[in-house]
Amino acid sequence: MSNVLSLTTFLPILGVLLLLFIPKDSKSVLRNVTLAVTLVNFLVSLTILSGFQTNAEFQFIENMPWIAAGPFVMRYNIGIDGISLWLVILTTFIMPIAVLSTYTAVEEKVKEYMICLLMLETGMLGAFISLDLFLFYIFWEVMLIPMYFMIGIWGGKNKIYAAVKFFIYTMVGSLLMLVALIFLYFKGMEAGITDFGLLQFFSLKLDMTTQIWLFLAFAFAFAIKVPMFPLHTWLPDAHTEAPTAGSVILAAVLLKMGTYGYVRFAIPLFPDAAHKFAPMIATLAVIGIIYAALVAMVQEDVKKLVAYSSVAHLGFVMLGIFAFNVEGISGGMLQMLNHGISTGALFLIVGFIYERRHTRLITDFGGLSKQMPVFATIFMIVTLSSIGLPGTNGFVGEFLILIGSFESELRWWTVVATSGVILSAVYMLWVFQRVMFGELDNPKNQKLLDLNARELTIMVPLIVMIFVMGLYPKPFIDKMDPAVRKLVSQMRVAPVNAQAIPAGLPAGHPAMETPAAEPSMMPAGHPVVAPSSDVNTEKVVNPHEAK
Amino acid sequence: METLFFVIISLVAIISAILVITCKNPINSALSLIMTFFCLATYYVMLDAPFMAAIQVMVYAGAIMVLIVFTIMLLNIRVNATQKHSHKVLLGSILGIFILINTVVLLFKSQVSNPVGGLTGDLIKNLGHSELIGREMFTTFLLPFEITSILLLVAIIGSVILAKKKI
Amino acid sequence: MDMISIPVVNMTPILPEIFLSALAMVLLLINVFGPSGQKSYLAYISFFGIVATAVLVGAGWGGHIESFSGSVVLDNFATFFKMIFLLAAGLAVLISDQYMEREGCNHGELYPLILFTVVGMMFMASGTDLMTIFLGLEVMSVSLYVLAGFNRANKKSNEAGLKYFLLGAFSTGFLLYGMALTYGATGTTRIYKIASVVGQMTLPSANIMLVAGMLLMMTGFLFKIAAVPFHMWTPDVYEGAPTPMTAFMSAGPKAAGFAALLRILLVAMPTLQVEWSQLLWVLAVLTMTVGNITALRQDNIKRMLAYSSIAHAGYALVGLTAGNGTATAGILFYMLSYTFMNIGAFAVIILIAKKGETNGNVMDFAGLGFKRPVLAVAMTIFLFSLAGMPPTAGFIGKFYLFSGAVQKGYIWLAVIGVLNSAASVYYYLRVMVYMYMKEPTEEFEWTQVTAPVALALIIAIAGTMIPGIVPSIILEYAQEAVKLI
Amino acid sequence: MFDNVWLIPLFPLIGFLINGFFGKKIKNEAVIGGIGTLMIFMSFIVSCGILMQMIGLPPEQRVFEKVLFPWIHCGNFKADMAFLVDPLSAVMIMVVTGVGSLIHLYSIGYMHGEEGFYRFFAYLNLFCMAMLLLVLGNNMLVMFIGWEGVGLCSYLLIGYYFHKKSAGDAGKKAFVMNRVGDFGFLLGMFTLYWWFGSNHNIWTINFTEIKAASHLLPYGGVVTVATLCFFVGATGKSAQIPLFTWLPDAMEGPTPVSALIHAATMVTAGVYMIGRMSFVFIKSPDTMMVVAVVGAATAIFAATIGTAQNDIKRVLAYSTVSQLGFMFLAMGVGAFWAGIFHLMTHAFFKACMFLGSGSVIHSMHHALHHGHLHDDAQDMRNMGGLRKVMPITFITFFVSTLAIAGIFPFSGFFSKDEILWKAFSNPYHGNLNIILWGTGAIAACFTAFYMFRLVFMTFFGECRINPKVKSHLHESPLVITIPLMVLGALATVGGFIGMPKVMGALPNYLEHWLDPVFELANEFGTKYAHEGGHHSHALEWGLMGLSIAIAVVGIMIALTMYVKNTGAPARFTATFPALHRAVYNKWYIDELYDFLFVNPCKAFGQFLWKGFDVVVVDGIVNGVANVVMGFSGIFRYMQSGYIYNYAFSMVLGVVVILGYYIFK
Amino acid sequence: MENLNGYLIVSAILFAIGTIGVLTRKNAIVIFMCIELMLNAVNLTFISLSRHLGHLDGQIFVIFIMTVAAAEAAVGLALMIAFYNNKESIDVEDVNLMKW
Repeated sequence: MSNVLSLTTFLPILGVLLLLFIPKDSKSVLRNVTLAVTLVNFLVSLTILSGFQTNAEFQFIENMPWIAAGPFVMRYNIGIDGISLWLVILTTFIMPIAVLSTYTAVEEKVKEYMICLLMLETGMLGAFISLDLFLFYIFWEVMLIPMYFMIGIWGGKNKIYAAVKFFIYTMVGSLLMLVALIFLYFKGMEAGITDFGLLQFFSLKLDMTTQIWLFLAFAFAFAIKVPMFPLHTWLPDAHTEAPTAGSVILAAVLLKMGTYGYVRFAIPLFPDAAHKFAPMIATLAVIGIIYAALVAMVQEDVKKLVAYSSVAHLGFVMLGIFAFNVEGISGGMLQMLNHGISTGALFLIVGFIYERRHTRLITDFGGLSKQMPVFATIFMIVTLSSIGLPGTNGFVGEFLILIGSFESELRWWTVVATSGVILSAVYMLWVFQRVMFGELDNPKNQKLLDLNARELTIMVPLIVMIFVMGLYPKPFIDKMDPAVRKLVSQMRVAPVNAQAIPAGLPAGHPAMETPAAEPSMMPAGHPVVAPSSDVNTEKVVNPHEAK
Repeated sequence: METLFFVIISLVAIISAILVITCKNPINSALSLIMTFFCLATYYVMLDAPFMAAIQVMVYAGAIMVLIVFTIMLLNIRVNATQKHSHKVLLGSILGIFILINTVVLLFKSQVSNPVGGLTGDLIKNLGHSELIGREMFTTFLLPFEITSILLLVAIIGSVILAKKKI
Repeated sequence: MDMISIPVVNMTPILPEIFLSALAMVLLLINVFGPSGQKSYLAYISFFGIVATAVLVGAGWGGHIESFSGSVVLDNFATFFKMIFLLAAGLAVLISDQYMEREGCNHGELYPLILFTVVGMMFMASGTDLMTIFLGLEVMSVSLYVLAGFNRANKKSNEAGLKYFLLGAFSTGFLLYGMALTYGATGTTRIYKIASVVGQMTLPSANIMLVAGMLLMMTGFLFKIAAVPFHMWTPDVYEGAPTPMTAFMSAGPKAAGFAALLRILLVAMPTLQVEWSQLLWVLAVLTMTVGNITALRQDNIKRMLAYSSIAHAGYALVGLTAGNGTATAGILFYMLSYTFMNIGAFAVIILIAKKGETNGNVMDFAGLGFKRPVLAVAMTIFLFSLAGMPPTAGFIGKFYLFSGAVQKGYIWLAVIGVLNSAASVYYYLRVMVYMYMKEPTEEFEWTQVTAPVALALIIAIAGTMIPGIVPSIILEYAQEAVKLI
Repeated sequence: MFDNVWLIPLFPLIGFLINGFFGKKIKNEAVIGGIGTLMIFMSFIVSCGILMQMIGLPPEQRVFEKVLFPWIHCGNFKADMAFLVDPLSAVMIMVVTGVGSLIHLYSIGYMHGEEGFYRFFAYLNLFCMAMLLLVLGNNMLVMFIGWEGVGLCSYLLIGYYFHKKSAGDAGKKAFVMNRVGDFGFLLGMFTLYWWFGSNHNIWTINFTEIKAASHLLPYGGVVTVATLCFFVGATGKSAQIPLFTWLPDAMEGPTPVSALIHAATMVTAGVYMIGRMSFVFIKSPDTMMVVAVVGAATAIFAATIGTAQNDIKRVLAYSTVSQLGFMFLAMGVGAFWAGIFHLMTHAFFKACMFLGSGSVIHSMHHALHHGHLHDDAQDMRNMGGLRKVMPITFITFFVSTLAIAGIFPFSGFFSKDEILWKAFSNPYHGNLNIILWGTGAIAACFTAFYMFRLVFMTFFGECRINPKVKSHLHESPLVITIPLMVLGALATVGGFIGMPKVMGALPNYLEHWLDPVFELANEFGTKYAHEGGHHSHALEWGLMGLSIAIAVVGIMIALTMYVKNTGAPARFTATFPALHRAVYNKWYIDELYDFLFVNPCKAFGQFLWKGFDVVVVDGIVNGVANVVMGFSGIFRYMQSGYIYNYAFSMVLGVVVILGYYIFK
Repeated sequence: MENLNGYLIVSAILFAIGTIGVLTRKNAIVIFMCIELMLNAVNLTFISLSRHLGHLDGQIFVIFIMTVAAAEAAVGLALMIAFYNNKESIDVEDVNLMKW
């Protein structure tokens, strides 16, 4: 089982090969096979979970030579730690649900759709497990393709605009990241780094200017993906146009790429710059929270509303991450999972009513509770999870984020962000009220059927997870804790800038206990610690240009 | 004496070159061009390259220009009406003058390499220009020479393909 | 008066050229004396001839032989490029037959001309004398003029040939003037000698004659690779020329131009890098930007790919600007992968187009994705590769090109490059939008895919995907090839 | 018994699960209602057991913590799912489960035949569970689960008649306003947590741990910030100024809900929370003052509105707001135990009144329904003279009214009087005391007035209901009246456990009982207490008498206006039309909020979406694309197709390049 | 050879005139003649340089240039004839099917 990670990642591709041999017209076979593949994949990923040792090290490492040409050495270097573990599980968990949701939603071009879904899964998993920067980049980009097709082919009215916008928006960011990646590699090479392995770069000391530029490039790419205000406008379009399964995956997993990117790459690689920009990013995150909430409040399309709520939620995640402490980051990580579950569920819910009524305008609904009590209950629970009611998963993450960021220098940001709690209640409950409550006066709504068995099957795991993670988040936190602690220690390289003591608080007592300032400005090209021993270097490349 | 001769030839060459681009009738242009070629042949003689002068006359004035004139006749092209695009002429001329300025300034600024070969006027007179050329061509420059054969073959095939009435 | 004794020369370096020329001549004869009518067999013969030549070329890998008193050299660099030319020619031959048959101009002379073009390009890549390079260039150009205008009955083809010819000849004038100046400044036309002369100059950039010569020579080659502002012919000629020839032209001569440029700039004038990299920096930016931006609004897909080809020249120029090992290997790799993906894309276009070069608009691809999924997937792969998406060869190529620039410190150049690349995605996506996201406008006409085209497509897909996933197999050779420069 | 404390919230949870999942299948109302009631009653029994055990222990051993399972452990932060049993929570669980059981029982009758009967009981059980979590939580976070949980249940129950738009709106309003409070609660929690953690490395939100470390807290400063935040939380939950407007709207819910949630339990959570953290609040004199002032202001403000309402439940709602104001006043003047005392007595009499009004409404509704009339069953103008047809309801209601009016010896007298006395005599607020007391006293007067107005309009005088259906009015069934009777009894005698010392008839059980909880607060309080606090017994007696007199005055006015001289209200209205309109329209507070917050938010949201998102952000994005496309057009037309133009471009290139190198 | 510059300048002038001709004339054949003029200018440069350097390579180059010119003339004129057959014109303004 040493290569179970590879197996998880590439099993969907095998599924694609399988699908190729199934005739186009046997739709149910196609669907069932895809479901089976994703389910099997989920089971396989559970073996990862069970085999995962709770420590800060990367596990299930596979490290093989891949490309070695010119100054570059790229390796097939994968592994997971507590941070990526849950995202991998989230991905494999969401996929069967997404597949199941397409059974009646997608009637045309089923085969192609399923192929897209499976390819997407590989792309996402690959990005989460890559420990090689180059490999990560490849998966990061590859993900775009199936998503693009999903939005563009099976999307709504304005699908092409949305698909192209999604693709190019993301592409612009990631290409700048590519340049930064290359630059980083050469910087690393000067310091004796031998390949694109992420772990080596963690010990690389860069001077401030370099860090700032590189951080900006990485942060930009990830910010687009997150998406952070003001780079978020692709998201509502993409979500509104995408088919349900697409929206679910986009919200549940794809957006996590951005935040994961910060946690895994942008911050630990450039801790000083991250610290420097923390107030700025936190500001954007907070603006995003409030802004998206306000905009969501006045939406007329349910799906767009949920899309904007995603922006707000991910604002919380970003705030937590940039708190740079265990609580904030754990909260951010949990919130990623929570958002995956609850927003995924919200999109499924929107999908259910869309399938029934072929409209998503809030004004077309009203009083559905009467006709669809089960649906109403589920919608309610998911809504509550989304607004972070204690006892549901949404709360744990949000709370940890807030408390974490309150502990850090981002105190005033937290105060503003906390008010997002109010706004989220406003827009979510308002939409719930307008859709589910009131008179059932639209004759078209009076014949709606409640959820069927398949739809229930889709929702039950999500509902269960909402409560499990809300009431007993310990296993989730425990598994990621060592990795988060390690991350925090990586960030602590820089002196904490303790300027943001709220003026309203007494100045008499010592404010934040700032860790002893370490010299952050290392001289350029400062030699780096030798590459860690777990990376077996097969080919030592002369760091200097062979010319 | 020689300088004067050079100046006269230059004037003729330049004037006829200007005529090439100003004559309305292509035939006249062609004839002016032949005139320029002759002037160039004269230069070659002055530059101790009689063989080059000979093939200049034979190949250029003789073969290529005959071909061109023949084509002009064959196509029986009407004399152009007035040039419609005067701005085109103006811009083109300005640009050409810029080219000229560039090149002249360039030439005045440039350092030509010192003589590298032992070729002198005397040597040429003694051995004969053709022989020297031939010797070089068939030893050092054997490969380019061979390539020209392919080039000519291609040209033949090409013109056949393109211009033959029925293939 | 003693006899001229023709020296004993080592023929090894030019064996492939000899073989190809001979093959071409044999084909000419067969064409005349062989069975008339169906000419497909000529395509097969030339394809196998090309394969055989490729074997011959491949056998020369690793050697370094100068011959013909320094006119030509056999080195890995030349070998690599020769492979690219052969590949381009091979694919072009494979996709020609069906097209030419449809357009009614399947003249037997086509194949010899393609082969002669390859011979010319080979001399450009292996020549170490300005004369050899120049003559190689001319053999290539003259053949291409003919090939561009090959479809005589078609007005567009005609115009393309004429345009290409007039502008090509015009650019030759500048090229030659540059060579003349270089000759004047260094006293020789031999690349290696130029290198040593230039190397001995204390301040080569002060000699404006040398610099101007270099610049004018570059002008000539930049014309061939379609760099701004010498690119204007490209869209028109690409649009007008018979599609297989467009495919060939976009890959082969571009690579040949880069081969010559690399050889001249990096071998003969490395000490002038300060000068030429400045120019190339600007030109690379212009080329990428103009190419990409203009392509955004093209409806004719051949024309669009022509602008895209300009943009790609720009990317390669980024690598040339950097001029270091990484970037030059990147250029080699990129040229190879560009050959695969671009000819592949043109192959699909051939299959979609109808007689008389109609049905060549982006809109005509509507609904292709589900009517002809295999073709559409192939096209998708090529387009993504052109757009530089992983895991295709196009991505790896760009990665190395931009890496070279970054390594050399041209970070902004790389940034502009990637932004361009992002913009380019739009028009590649546009094709895919039509293929997958729009319904066909009219009844779809099924074109049979003949065996050679299918083979070409398979080769192209393999050549696009495999180096994208395991690029080392090509990159190692590219790396070797540029070491000897 | 302490160890089984977890059973208390568990039973209602079980009830919720059973009714929630299977209620629809069970269908039998008796079973559903029985399960619901039984479950909360079981909790009541367990609570009684705990109380008994606690009574048997010496005061210093009356604190017990039960950790169920670790909940959120992350970094420094630790929060367990754990319960705290101490005298305060013991009182609260008794109130919650006791009153809760009665109201459940009542609901079986009241909700008879309603669609979604099972849903109602499920929600009610869920509410009880949440409320019990709130009072039992040993740390702020468990309390916060309950805190939000009760808010949720309140939302669900207010919106029970979801087909009515007003119900949905009211539910949402309640939830959102509660959330505003939660915002404060969270910030308060963060501030305390952060301050302890960063200054003393005590990372905790556990009440007992904070209590143990509370001597480290400074006076004022950060404590003021934290406590003010907490107080914002309390105002949201307990409907104080400025967040009180949701409570009257919340009357959209079924009446038992109003009784349980919006009178007896949930709305008192804010008071409880301040009581729970008295040792923190007392350290900030400023906060204490704010609490007292807000409490007093709310008391009188809501009372004024209560005088002009015609909806029977709305009157009660404003009365609740007003009474909650009294409780906060008590908290604010440091009379924590008195606040809790009033909380308890209020739970009895207000629940009784709500249930009584429910009984009336039930009867009215029944009658109106019978006659197919669409008159408002809750409008007092349709009632009158009901004492004859509904004697039990009338008696219990009247008793409770006497209690709320503060007539000796009913329970409200003791608690209210204690509060007013403390407001007058507390050592904290100096000269403000007299104002606080005066406000409270006037509010008490208003209370007596509008409550008796209610009683008179409902139960006395002529019956104003449509005569057609008059005969259909009748007393409610036993299942409804039994809870009324129990609560009425409690409202009558409940005050004796907190008899003031000066009366001396009984020891002040409640104060002693709560002493261990508030001891520390009182200890801290002395640190900044002003001179004073030594008031003579005579003064106390005098004030006591005065307050009764005030209540009597209020009753008399009501009697005059609504029984004796029924034209008086109309004349009054005619004399002061503006005043009446303002009071009748609740001082236009809702409109003010709409104007200040709701509409600007929506407008701003619209602007951000249509103006900023679409125009600016997307405008920039698409603008870049358009500019590029524009260039594309330009570049495209440069490609003219003419050879000489192409040649021109080449030559131009050459000229520029050469020129640059030559002339540079 | 002291007169080298004279030759070079004459050839530069001829080159420029050729360029102007290409840019200004419309008749394809005339344009081609102008190109020939440019090539000849280059030839003059080569030969004068070759004389100056005392080195025959330049002259050899000129021979090849002449060959190329001949080959180009053949192909170019053939193209023009083909074009003429289609369009009855060799005016470059009529070469306008493809643009933008």
